[in-house]
Amino acid sequence: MIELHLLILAMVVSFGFVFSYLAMKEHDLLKALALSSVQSTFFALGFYILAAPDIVLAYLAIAVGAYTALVILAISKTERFEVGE
Amino acid sequence: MTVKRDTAVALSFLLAFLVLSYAVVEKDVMGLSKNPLRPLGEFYLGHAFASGELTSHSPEVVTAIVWNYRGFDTLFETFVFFLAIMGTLSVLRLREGQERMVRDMERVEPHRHMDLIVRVITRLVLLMIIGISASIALHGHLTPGGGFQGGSAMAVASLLLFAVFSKFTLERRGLTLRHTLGAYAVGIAIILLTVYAPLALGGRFLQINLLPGELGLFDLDVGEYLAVSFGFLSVFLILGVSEWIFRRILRGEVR
Amino acid sequence: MNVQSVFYTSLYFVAVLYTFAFVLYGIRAIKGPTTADIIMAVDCLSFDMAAFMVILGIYFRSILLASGAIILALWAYMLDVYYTKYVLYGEVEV
Amino acid sequence: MQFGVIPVVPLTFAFFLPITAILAGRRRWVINAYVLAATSLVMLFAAFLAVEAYHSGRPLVYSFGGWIAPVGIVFEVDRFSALLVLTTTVGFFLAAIYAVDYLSREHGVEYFFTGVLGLEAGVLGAFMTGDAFNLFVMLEVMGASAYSIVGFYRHRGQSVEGAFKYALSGALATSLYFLGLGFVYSSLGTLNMADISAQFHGVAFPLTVGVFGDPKLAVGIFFALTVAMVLVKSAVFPGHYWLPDAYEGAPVPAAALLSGFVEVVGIYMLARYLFTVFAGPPYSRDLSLVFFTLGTVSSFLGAFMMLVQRNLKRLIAYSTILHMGYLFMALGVMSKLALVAVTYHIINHAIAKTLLFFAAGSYIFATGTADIDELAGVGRSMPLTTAAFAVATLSLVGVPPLNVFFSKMLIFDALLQVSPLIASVVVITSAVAAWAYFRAMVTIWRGRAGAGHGTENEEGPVAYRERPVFLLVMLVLVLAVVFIGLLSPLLVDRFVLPAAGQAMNYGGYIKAVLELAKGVL
Amino acid sequence: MKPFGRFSAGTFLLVFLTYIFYTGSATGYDVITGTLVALVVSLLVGRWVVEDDRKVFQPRRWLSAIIFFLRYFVVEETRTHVDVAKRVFTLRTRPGIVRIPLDVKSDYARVLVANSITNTPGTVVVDITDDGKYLYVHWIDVSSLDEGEIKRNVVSYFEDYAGRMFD
Amino acid sequence: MSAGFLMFYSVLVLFGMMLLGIYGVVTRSNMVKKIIMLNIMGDAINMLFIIIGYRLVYPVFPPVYEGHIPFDEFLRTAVDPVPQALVLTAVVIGMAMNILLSTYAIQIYRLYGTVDVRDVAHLRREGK
Repeated sequence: MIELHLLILAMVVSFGFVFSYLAMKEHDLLKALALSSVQSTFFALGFYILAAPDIVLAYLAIAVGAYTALVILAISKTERFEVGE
Repeated sequence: MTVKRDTAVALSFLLAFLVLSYAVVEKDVMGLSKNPLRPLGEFYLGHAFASGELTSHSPEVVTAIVWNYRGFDTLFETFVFFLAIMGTLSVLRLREGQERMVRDMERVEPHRHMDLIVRVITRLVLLMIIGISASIALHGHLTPGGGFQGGSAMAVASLLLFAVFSKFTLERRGLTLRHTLGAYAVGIAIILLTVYAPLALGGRFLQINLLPGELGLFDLDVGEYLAVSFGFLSVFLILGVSEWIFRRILRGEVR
Repeated sequence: MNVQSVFYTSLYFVAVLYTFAFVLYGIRAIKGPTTADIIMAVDCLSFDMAAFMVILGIYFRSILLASGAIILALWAYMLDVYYTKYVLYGEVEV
Repeated sequence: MQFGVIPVVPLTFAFFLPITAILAGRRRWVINAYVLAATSLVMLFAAFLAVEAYHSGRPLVYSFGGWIAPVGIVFEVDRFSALLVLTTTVGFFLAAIYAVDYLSREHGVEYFFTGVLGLEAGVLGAFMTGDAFNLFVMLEVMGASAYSIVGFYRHRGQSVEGAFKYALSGALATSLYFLGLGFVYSSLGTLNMADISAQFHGVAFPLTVGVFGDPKLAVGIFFALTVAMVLVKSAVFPGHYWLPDAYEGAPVPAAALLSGFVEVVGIYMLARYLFTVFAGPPYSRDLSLVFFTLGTVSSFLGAFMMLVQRNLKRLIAYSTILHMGYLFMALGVMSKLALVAVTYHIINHAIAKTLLFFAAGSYIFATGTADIDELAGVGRSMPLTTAAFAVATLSLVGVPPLNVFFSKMLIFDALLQVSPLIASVVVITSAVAAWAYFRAMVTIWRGRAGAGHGTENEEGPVAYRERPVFLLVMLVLVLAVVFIGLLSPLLVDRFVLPAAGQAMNYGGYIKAVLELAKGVL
Repeated sequence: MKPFGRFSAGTFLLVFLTYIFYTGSATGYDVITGTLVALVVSLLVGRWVVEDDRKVFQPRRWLSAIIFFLRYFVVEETRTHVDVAKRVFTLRTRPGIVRIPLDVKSDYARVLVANSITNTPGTVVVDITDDGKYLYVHWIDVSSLDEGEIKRNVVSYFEDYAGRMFD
Repeated sequence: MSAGFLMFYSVLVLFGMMLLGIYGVVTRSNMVKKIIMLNIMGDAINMLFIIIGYRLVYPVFPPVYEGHIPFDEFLRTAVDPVPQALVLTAVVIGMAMNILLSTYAIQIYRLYGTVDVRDVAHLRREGK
């Protein structure tokens, strides 16, 4: 039965990896931030699966809420597109 | 040239990955294959709320560890947060005259409210967030949650307020950086009083078990809640100053 | 074969459906030609994640963890507001 | 004595500084008095602590909240820690006096002093703590305050950019240390240093019994990650890139504190882990090799980069890299002599480097520039400052009666145990550094101001005033440099050798906690 | 400033209920802390959310709310879902944007109408004018351009009940 | 699919993600992007920590005692609370660093007009 938990965990980390890779490759910072907040949402599910409700509460408020808002603020005050190599 | 450098970096990272995976999978360096409960964790689980000498009066073991058993870490973690906020304020600080300039320039700025639907819904949502965040913070020692979680939830409420109405809604009502810093200091004063109080009672620093019942944990949660929510609020108050205003001020100052 | 076991078996299928939905949202989030598409996908994904959390909470019979779902829904709302305001006005506060 | 409160005192003062500043309004003296009171109070406590640590034969243990290790967090102070704590508090007190005067023209100093007090709390905590995770928190405290004081001149691009670079590297590095702690906790099941040592050496400790997985490999990975962290935090070769930029942007008192006390925390950590916790860690030969290589490279880099600098602050910054390289090399020897050398050099380097920074700061304060060419000729109108500058440079180069000479000699001796080739690095790089200092010194003292430069106007050379506060602080430090130099054999025998001896004795380190733990658990 | 002038019983009730609901228990501790929190919040922002307290405590309004939501979720949602599903298979769509004037006065009523329209499939509110008098609705089947007809088809009974609940 | 296999798979993916984060911080030149990648790295490390505290038993409970199960069963099935407490501290610290770093990025843009580290280094060398 514990396999179900671990299966969801494996799914979560796989999605997280894919989305963080895409976030790294993306040159539009707003899109990169959106992709990384998808990763954050998946990780929140991961913490939830791993039986850590305290972390879920803190992590959601930070990673989905305050951090995203902060970086959007930073993007809006700086530039939106990353200059390529 | 840059491609070559990137390749070298990538290769060294691959090497690091291989070493780590060899250690974890082949040598089982973390003991993950069975993943037993470490004895320290067992101690905390067994004693956090059981009656007796080593109790912490809290069925929420994580909060018990965070504020009682390893409270010193958390005190300094609060301090890190404080220092980061002060660093931010230090970078964005304004002189007395400049504050007045900012206020004058902001008077001509448009207020970008979002439309009616969002405004109305946000009012209700804000009240719910405040209720929920207070619940998270004040129940930190009974159910999952705690001061920091509640405080950051409250910070999200203030962020929402800033985005949907403008930040002037607060400033028009007389809330300035002075007030938020004052409230922050009140929160911190609660925390520090609680952690220093055992010294007066003849105990060790941070020995909040000497205080009656759950009072210590409750106090610390409330203090942290106030501190974190007003800390975030101070930062966002000053980060919200418009870009052109700040540039004009800086241009006057760069020598 | 009582009602309860039928209920729990059906939850399995629900979980599979949700995973499928996540994949679809993910594809939209990756491909989305405009920023609005991506924001929409992230928004839907977050709210679905909240629902998924509640379902898992029923499955694991733990009301404790469901509180995260409420919070996630609220924060996803805030996320939308921020993205939208940036896309609309180019500035967030003021 | 409740000595665990020592790092909490600056913390408490720092917490209420912003609100005090708001209440004080324009009365600048309130902030100044507040800061000086805080630092002198801490200095007083640290003196008591040092006396107590030297009188007691074993490490002192303070358990927070009455929770003994491994349940709670303990402070474990032996003579090694106490010595560094005392030096740090004195240094911070002097720097606070200097900074009060140095920043008297700036606004927003309350934020700067919040950072300074935070830095003090972090450094003291890192020196005193006996808990590996608490060390991580202390590193972050130190980091956060250091970044904020580096970026104090918010209208100068170089300052903010240096702070950003520093903050990013620091955050990355401490994350690596956090990961390393994961390996330690998962395989040894504890976070307390004494307990880790007990598990590693097979001493029975109450509560935490047994290891999981492969502890030897786990400790190896932990060391790899910790060394990676220290490379960045202490600015040793591959991780040194942020340091010159950060120091160039920072206000001079902040740069002095960073150079003298913050950089060495990484070295202290490694010394603690190498010599006390894992006395003779696994893979120690490989570790030594790493230390020698990186230390050598970074000393050469620091010395040669000093030659080409045109900015006084950057020159001193590279000198810091040079000295961190020495300390790193000495760590690789892993003998008692090496630990003595490291301890003594940390103290001496801190004193001499602080003096050097303060002297340079006086020039910068007077002229408003840090460019050596533009400073040409300033030295003549500020003779006392120039004398202090000369003493500091001579000491750092290693001229016999002054203090750094003796610690360099100890490092040389320690390295000689391994190979004369490695020992010669110290001599060569010192000579190169001497040349760099000499050139800067000559330009500042005898140099002719070029056309359009700040030190000369139509009527001839500008006469700069020397500020009495600066002179007072520098006088104290000059006296320290000279007297520590003269009394070196005595000081090493009386204070440093016992400290090193106690730090090498892991049995005593474990026993101090173990006895208390047995009583409670 | 008179803080007690800002107190609002409606806000108090809302915050208190949220608090108790989220906590999941109603012991003495919860009630005391919940009351305190709700008191502080309603003293700070009371009038901002609830303008007229008397409206909150009128059973007539609550009754109409219950009837509205029952009818909405049972009848209306089913009807429109079936309708849109049919359209999906037969591809009989005439999409377009129409403007609808609103008769209700209070903000909450307007938002309720707008959200109800969006939540039923086939119609999406695209914009609302700043004074809240007109809605712009994207409608999947623009069958007529007569204002009364549109209003009957899209807004149906929402406005009626919204008026009864909030005005 | 055994439990151990899935566990190792997750841990390895997280290691990969951590290294990806470091790679991003090192190679991307935009400061805001660096901050985003730093967060990804921190998330991966936090998740690794939580996995250390996880138990391979069923059913598994969070470390909160609600009184609906006997105490010894709770001890048998609850996860390790220590890593969670540590991660909580690390999450807070990570947020503090985010605030600081984004403020610096904004200020750098105000002063230099760019947040690209190469351009900033270039402008700095010109002595601005």
